[in-house]
Formats: sequence, C-alpha cells, structure tokens
Amino acid sequence: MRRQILNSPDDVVSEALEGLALAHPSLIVYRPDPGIVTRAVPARNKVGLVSGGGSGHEPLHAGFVGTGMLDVAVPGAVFASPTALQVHEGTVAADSGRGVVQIVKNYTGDVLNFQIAGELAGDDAVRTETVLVADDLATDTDEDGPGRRGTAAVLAIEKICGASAEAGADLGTVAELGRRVARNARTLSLALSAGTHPGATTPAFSLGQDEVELGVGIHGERGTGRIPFADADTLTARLVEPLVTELGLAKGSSVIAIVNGLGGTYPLELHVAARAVHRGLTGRGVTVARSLVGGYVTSLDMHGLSVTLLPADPDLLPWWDAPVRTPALTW
Amino acid sequence: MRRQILNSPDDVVSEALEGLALAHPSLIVYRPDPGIVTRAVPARNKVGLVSGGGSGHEPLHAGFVGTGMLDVAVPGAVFASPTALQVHEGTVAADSGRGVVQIVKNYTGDVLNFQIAGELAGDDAVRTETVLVADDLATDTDEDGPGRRGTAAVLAIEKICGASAEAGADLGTVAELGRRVARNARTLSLALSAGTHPGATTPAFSLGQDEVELGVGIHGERGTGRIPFADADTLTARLVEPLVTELGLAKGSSVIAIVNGLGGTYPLELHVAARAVHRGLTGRGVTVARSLVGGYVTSLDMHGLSVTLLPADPDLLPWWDAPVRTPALTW
Amino acid sequence: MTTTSADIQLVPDFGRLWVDTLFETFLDRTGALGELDRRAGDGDFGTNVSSALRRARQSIDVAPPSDYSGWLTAISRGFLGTGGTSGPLFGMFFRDIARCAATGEPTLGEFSSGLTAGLATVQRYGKAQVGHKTMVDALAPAAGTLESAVAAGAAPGTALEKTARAAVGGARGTIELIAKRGRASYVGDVARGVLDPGAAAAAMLLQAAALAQAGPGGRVDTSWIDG
Amino acid sequence: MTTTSADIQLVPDFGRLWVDTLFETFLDRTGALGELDRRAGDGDFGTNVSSALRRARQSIDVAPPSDYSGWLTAISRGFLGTGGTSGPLFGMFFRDIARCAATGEPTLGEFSSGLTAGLATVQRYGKAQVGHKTMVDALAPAAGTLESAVAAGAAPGTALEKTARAAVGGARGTIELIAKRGRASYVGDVARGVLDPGAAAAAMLLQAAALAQAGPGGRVDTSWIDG
Ligand SMILES: Nc1ncnc2c1ncn2[C@@H]1O[C@H](COP(=O)(O)OP(=O)(O)O)[C@@H](O)[C@H]1O
Ligand SMILES: Nc1ncnc2c1ncn2[C@@H]1O[C@H](COP(=O)(O)OP(=O)(O)O)[C@@H](O)[C@H]1O
Ligand SMILES: [Mg+2]
Ligand SMILES: [Mg+2]
Ligand SMILES: [Mg+2]
Ligand SMILES: [Mg+2]
Repeated sequence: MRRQILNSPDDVVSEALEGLALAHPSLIVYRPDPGIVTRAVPARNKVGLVSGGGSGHEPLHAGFVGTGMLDVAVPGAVFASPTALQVHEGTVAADSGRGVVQIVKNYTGDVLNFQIAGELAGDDAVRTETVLVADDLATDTDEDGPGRRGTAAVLAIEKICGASAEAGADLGTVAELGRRVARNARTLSLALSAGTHPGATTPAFSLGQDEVELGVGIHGERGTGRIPFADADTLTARLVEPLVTELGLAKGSSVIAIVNGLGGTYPLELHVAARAVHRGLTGRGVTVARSLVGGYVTSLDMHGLSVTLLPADPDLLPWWDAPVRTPALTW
Repeated sequence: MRRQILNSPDDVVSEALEGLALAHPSLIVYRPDPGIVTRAVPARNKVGLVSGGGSGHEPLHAGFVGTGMLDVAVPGAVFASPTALQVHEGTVAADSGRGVVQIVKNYTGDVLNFQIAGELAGDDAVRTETVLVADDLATDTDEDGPGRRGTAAVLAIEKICGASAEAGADLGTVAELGRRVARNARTLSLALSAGTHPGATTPAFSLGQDEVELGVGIHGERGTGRIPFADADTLTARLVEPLVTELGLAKGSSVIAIVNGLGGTYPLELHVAARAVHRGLTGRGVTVARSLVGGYVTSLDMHGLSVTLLPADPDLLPWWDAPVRTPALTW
Repeated sequence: MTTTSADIQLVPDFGRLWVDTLFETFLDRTGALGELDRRAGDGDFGTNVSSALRRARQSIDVAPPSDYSGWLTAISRGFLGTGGTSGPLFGMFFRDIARCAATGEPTLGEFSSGLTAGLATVQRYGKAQVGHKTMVDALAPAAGTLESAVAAGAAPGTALEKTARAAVGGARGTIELIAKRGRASYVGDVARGVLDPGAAAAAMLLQAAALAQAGPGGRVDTSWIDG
Repeated sequence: MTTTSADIQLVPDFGRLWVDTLFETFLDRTGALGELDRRAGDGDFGTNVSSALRRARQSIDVAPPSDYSGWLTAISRGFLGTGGTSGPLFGMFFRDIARCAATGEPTLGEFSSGLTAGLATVQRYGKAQVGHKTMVDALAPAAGTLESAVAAGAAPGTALEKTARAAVGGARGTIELIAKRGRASYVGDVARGVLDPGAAAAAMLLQAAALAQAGPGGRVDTSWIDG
C-alpha cells in the first residue's frame, strides 16, 4: 500500500500551489479563485504565454511561470483539464495587449477547454493563437483518433516560445515558432511502476517483476507494450532508437535532448539514463547540442522516464539558451 | 521488490557523474580519476570550497559545483566516504592560492578522510580550514558519541560560504561564516519508507502501514522513533515544533527554511508540506525570510522529507541571495 | 404562404422563469444522472451538472441578472466553470442560447435560432453526430422540431411543448445505441441499454423551457429517465 | 651507559624487500581477514586491504620507486586511496613509516621512530587506546618493544623479530576483548572470541618487516590468524 504526504486529496492541488507560491514569492502569485498562477510582476507589452492542463505533472506548468517562459499557468485537478472559464481567466491575465499564445497538450478535455477559452477571450478582444503539443511517439497511429498525446516536449515549446515572446516577437511569430517545434519534437516513455493518485492506495496499474511498460503516458494510462526489464543502457536504447528513426536522425544531426524523470525516478537513476541517452546518440554520430535532465513533466510518483528529442535547428539554440527565471527552470 | 534504472551497481556513481557532466558541460567537469567534480572554468584568486561524502544524496554535492557555490565535489561510493587521496586531490584542485575551506558532514569516515586530506594538502602548501556540519537534531544527545549527523544544512553552508568566497573573503572569514551557520542551523527528518540501495531489492528498513519513522538520517539508518501516520500538516508539525523549540524561535524571529525531499517524495507532496511548514512558522509569528523547497539532500529514493531552519541574521541574507549557477541550484 | 410564429414574444420574464424551473427540475435528479454515467461512463456527470448549477446559483445570488441574456449567461458560465466534457459543451450551448435575443426576452424565432446555433456549437466542438449516443441525440431533434413548429406558425407554448417531446424522444432513443463519442465510447457494448445522461439532461432542460413558457402550476416529469 | 643500536642501517634495499614481502604475505590472506571482519564488523576489511595493495602495486609498476621512502609512500598512497577505517589509518601509518629515513634506507633508530610516530598518528586520528580491540593493540606493543630493543643495543634482525612477536601477541590478545572502536563496537559481545582483523594485519606487516631484514629464504607464518 502506498502512502502519501497529503492532507485532503481534494485540496492537494490548491495546497501545493500555495506552497509553491510561498517558496517563490518574487517569481509567482497563485490566485486560488479562479485557480491560476501568474508572474509576480506581470510582463508588459509582449505576447502572453499561457499553458495548463491537469495537475500531477509538477513542476509543469506552474513551475515554468516567470521571465523567459510562461506568463500564466492554469492547473486543473489531478489529471483533469482546467475548466474553460479558468483557462479564459488565465488567457485574459496573460494578455498585455499583444495577444496570447495558448500552449495546449493534446488531450480531449484540454483541447476543448482551451479552444472555448480562446473563443471567450475573443469576446474580450484578446487575440489568441494555439500551439498544440502532440509529441508522444507511442500514440502515433494512423487510426482515426485523438492523435498523439502531448508530453514532455511541452517544456521545450514553453522555453522556446517564452524566449521569443520575451524578445518582443509578435503573436504570429511566437505561435509559428511553437508549432514548428511541436511538429519536430518527439517523446517516448517507459515505466517500471505507475504513479498513485492522491488518496488512492495502489498504483494506477501494476507490472510483473520482469516487465517494463513502454509507451506510457502521463495520466496513469498503460503503455502501448511491455518489454523485459533490463539494465539502464538497454532500456534507454528502447526509447532512443525509435525516436532516432522517426526523426530521421543520422551522422551529423544535432538535437536538443530532454531526459525527463516521471516523478519517482531518483537522481542517480536519471543521470545513469542521461549518460546512456547521450552515448546512444553520439554513438550514432548525432550531436547533443543541448540537454536537460530532471523531473520536469511528471506523472505523480511514476517510476520511469521519458526521452524527448528535438532537432537543434541553429536558429532554435539562441531561444533555448536565452535567460529564464522560473521556480523550476532558471539559467 | 524494488527495481531500479541502473547498469552495474558498482558503476552507478561514476556513470551518474558522467551523465551529470554531460548534461552541464558549461558548468562542471567530472574527472573519473581521481573521482572528483570540478568547475568547468576553475575560479582564480578566491578561497576554494570543497565538499563531498558518500553518494546517494544527489544532487548533493556534485550538483552544487559552480559559480557562487562549490569549486570541487568529492563523491564516494553510495553511502561511503570518499578516500583520503580523493579528498586530497579535490582539495588541491580547489585551491587557487588563497586556501581551501572543506565543508564536511559529520560522519566518522568523512571526518577522518577530510582531516587526513587537509594534512596531506598542507604538504603541498595548501592551507585548509574545516567547517563541520552537524545539524541533525534527532542525533543531539548528551551521550559521548559521534555527535549530531550532518544533513541538509550543508546546502545552506555551501551556498552562503560559496557566496562569501566568490565575493573575495579570505580563508578565515569564509570558514568562520560557515561555522556560524553550522552552529545555528538544525534539521529534522521523517520517512514513510526507506530508500533502496542500488543493487538491493528491498528498502533499508520497513515500516508498518501506520508508522512513520521520525529522526531518520540519510544513510538508510532507522530514525530515533516512530510516530503514527497522519496528514501532511500533522506530520510536518512533528518536524517544525522541535526545531522551533531548539532554536528558541519566537514571535519576531526570522528564518531561512529548507523543505527537502529525501528522493522519493514527489512535487505535490513536497509543496503541500512546504505550505504546512510555512504556515506552522508564520502561525507562531516567525517570519520565513527565505525558503527553498526541493529534493536537494536525498537518501536514494527514500520517501520522506526534512525541514532545516536557520535563523536569518540580516547579514546572512545577501549571501543567500547572491547569484549562484550550478547544475542543481541557480538564481 | 403560411405565417410563421417567429416574431411572437415568449412569456415576460422567460429567462428567470426558465432558470428557476431548471434548478427545480435538476435539484434531486443529479444523483440519477450520475448513476447513468457510472453505468456507461466515468460517473462524474451528476457532480458536474450539480456543481455547474450551484456555481450559477451563487453568481445569481451575488448579482441578480436583469434580463434574459443575464439569466442564461449565468447558466452558461456555471457550466463553463465545470469539468467533464458536458461542462464546456453545455456552457457553450447556453452561451448561444443566452445570445439569441436581440434585446430583453426572446421571440420564439430568436429562441429557435439560439437552439439551432447551440446545437451547431456543440457539434463543432464535440464532433458528434446524431446516433453517437450523446446530448446531440436530444438537441438535434429538438432544434429541428422547433424550427418546423415556428415555420408552421405554432404558438410558443405548443412549439416548446413539441420541442421538449422531441428531445425526450431523442434521448430515450440513445438507450439502444452504443456510444461513438465521450467516455461511454470506451466501454463499447456495455453502454447499450443505458440512457445517455447528457442526452437526458438536454431533454430535461428543454422540458423546463416548455414549462416556463406554459406558466406556473406544472411540474417537469423526469420519471422517464429512471427507465 | 649502554650503546644503542639506533644508528645501524637496516639491510640494503630494505624498502623494496619489505614491500615485496608485504605483497607476498597478504596475497592469499585477505580472504581470511575479510572473514574476521564479517564475524565482527561489516566484512569489507579484506577487500579494503587487497584493493590498497593492488593500487600500490599498480603505481609501483608504472613508476618504480628509487628509494625506501618511495617504496613505502606507494603503500601509504595505496591505503589512502582506499575506503573503510583501516584505509586512511594504515595510509597515515605508512606515511610516517615512509618519512622516517633522513635519506636512503633507514637506520634501526629511524625505523623505530617511524613506528612510534605511526602509532601516534593512528591514535590521533582513530582515538583508540590499547584494549579497544583495534590495530592499536598490535602496533602499541610492537612500537614499545622496538624502542626497548634499540635502547638495549639489539641488532636489527633480532629487534625486528621481537617487534613482530610483540605485535602478533598483541593481536592475538584482541580475541578476548570486546571492541570499543570501529564497526565491531556496534556488535558488543558478539565480537568476543573473534580476532580483530586490523590488529592481525598490523602484526602481519611487522612480521613481513622482520623477514625482509632477515633476508631471503624465509616465509611469514600467518597461520595464527586462522585461530
Ligand atoms: N463529443 C461529444 N459531443 C457531444 N456530447 C458529448 C461528447 N462526449 C460526451 N458527450 C456528452 O457528455 C456526457 C458526459 O458528460 P461528462 O460526464 O461531464 O463528461 P466526461 O465523459 O468527460 O466525464 C455524455 O453523456 C454525452 O452526452
Ligand atoms: N578508531 C580506530 N582506531 C584504530 N583502528 C581502528 C579504529 N576503528 C577501526 N579500526 C581498525 O579497523 C579495522 C576495520 O577496518 P575496515 O573494515 O577497513 O573499517 P570499517 O570498520 O570502516 O569497515 C578494525 O579491525 C580495527 O582494527
Ligand atoms: Mg463523465
Ligand atoms: Mg469525467
Ligand atoms: Mg570493515
Ligand atoms: Mg566498512
């Protein structure tokens, strides 16, 4: 039985956001009603950036509010979309007159509520553009369906769009940049065990001792297949190889790589995996132009990791490198 | 049975350090022989700062090498002191002519090997001073013994001494500042479950469903008592109250607070706890001048947290606030 | 050449009357609606509707609306501030309904246009067709019936009565369907035999509209949802 | 007034001879030493000693030492680059031993001073007294015996032989003790009846010194550690 450090499961999101804001008073403010997180000092005269979605993926998104990244985060309940009104309030709060880019992970509820919020914002004369993040290679099927899920690539998009917006780019430019990154980035994940929903006592799914779940999402759903448990190098290769193939990476390619812990992966494990990813890529002649290793887009306390690769077009790197100052990402 | 994302347990530390260095090439360099992590660009003409100890506490210490914090980290095997020679090499590497402050957590092996390394460094005409970190309130007994263990306060000491050294303070001044912080900071920890040693399949100790281990250390050792499982506010109060009493905090006091995850605590939990710590303190009229919330001084994947309180003497705050740029702490 | 009844005003204060009837109608029925979602969905539909209406009531209590558009906007916002798929869809549906009147209370024709627009919005966002076992199965026949009734010159009371009956009929028809949209679509054949809760709620709100137009003394009969 | 033997040189090439004998002596005994640590400690002593000696051998192979100090420094560094409590303590012990000779090979008096200094260093760092069931229980009688022998004018061979015997006697004496220092101190009475591995190793290295001085042909008899 899993236990957690919580008060009431119903209050976990609002209490955690209050805690986050108390820890970063100079960076962010949490407004419990309507349930949004904004910069402590709102930006002026720039394209606004709003993102959000279900909670349980911390530090995403509230941890990425700040200079050089988001203006506003709109967190729903655990694994549940924020409401259209919440997103609407967040969108309006993100506007400083030059329009707002909504960065939306591809999940039915999120897409619906952000779309509606955009329409409502139009009533307030706030122009909006949407960047849909759909990077999860595991859900890349031809079938007529909801399409690829949005996972850790959202971090790269928030970072890159954030830098571009901070530098003064206009609404269309920021959105187009985000869409380009969204088109090019792919992610693949695996888990040794699922996360446990606040208030629940057992993980969302369970695995045999010899099984690893490949292609997991970040909402406790099972993956697309099971592979044998193996050492870090072997497991990591099961993520890197399909990504390399999908993105057509070859000798001379250059990528931005995100090795992301899913919540229950501790630092030694994650850095052993990061080394394997790095070696796996450089061994194929692919340069790792930039990399980021840490628990950024999580699924409660899921024990696993995701690898995101994004071809490092030369014009992207300055946006990636540009200063950022948020609770969870600062350089 | 717990499983981990590893290759050989023997290689976990060196592989993880290689991974860390690959992720932060502009900040740090890992030298596998003799087993030290240095800044990518060594500082010149400043007091050097070296720290180290057993691994398994990541991001401590290698994650804190960089401008405004450590010059060199010396990681041992998991939960085992680095060797005297390793520490010696690290100490010499940290020296840029103005001497080196060794920051040592109070464990027999660490104390011994750092002391010897200091003596060996003397042969090389490197002056050294030692700051012994012994903040763990749970091990504060009158008995003739090894004294309080060194835990998460080491982070505050590395930050504050790092800033002072970076600003050009001399050896004695940096060391005296560190010793003052070490005297004044106290930490208390609890765990819902122990971490699992790389290569092992069961946690270092196990607890009943209604038990929480109070006063745990960071090496898988049991705590000093068991308390009933309860909600986050109640559990957190069991850490805050003894600290407040020990430090004589009262209405009007002001503290720096570190709410530290022990490795297996995921962000929602940690921020719910941070809120409780904050409210527990402000409810007593104690101002939280600064706070830091995250997994900084861990014990593998131990599920638990520690709270560190340090009276926020006005002259400490500028050192705390001074810029820092390391893999795991940047502002 | 027939005369339409498009320009006839609905009863004075129709907005307030409808909203009051709505609260009344749903008051003790969200449990039953939730139960339907539990049998062929994820079980949250009842909570979603009740919290939407609670939110609407709160805002009405704080700032009582002054006209039709205000009353219906409160309902719209209540749903837009709620989760699930039904929250945003009903929210946007009521937004179109709220906007249908040029000024003050709507004419029957404006109301009919509002219903048609609301249906179109739900379909634009939800991508559901008739037969997919969703609220569309109640709203589509209702909107069509009202348009015809207006074109045929039916009086508002009769027109709205017919509309409600069409909606209830459409909702009941979902019992035999397997779902192609929403959570119920994940359970396949298991949903057959279960009334779609969203369709049921859509029909109930049109029953409430008919009663509001008919005037006091009546009661919406929702016993049909217990099937 | 007696004549001391302090100024007599040990055999030429004593450093190399001692180190070779050391490797020889410990080669197949680290398993047995580790077993002692397993019975009353944490079991890593054998690995610690063998990896210290392996490290020393490597550095010697890469850069062969040119004098006594160089040979013993290699041993010191081998231990200083090793874990456990014994690594740093033996490392610092051998550092003092390596430094005892003014130039070239040591005199008997210099060697005696080195042993006494090494003991003091071990005690300074380890805070162990005689009777605490540690390497000190072998080193202390050895250092005392050697000082007396030098003062009494004993020849180097005899003096080192006596020293080794005293060390072995001290080590064997630890069997009856319960530990007050080191990991064995955590197990209390369980350690009684078990020879302290650090004391055994200390005695073995002094046996090796005596044999190096005595010249080729001999063999260090370590059968006593099997108890
Ligand atoms: N794509 C859709 N278009 C129109 N209505 C839908 C759609 N998906 C679901 N619904 C309606 O929503 C109802 C369920 O609402 P609710 O329980 O709030 O949503 P969820 O399925 O997200 O839990 C269903 O009974 C159905 O009538
Ligand atoms: N404080 C001390 N002073 C001197 N010798 C000690 C001390 N503590 C332990 N030892 C010696 O070290 C030996 C154990 O060494 P080792 O196994 O390497 O250390 P650890 O106990 O750290 O695993 C013991 O047998 C004992 O002789
Ligand atoms: Mg539902
Ligand atoms: Mg739902
Ligand atoms: Mg041992
Ligand atoms: Mg040991």
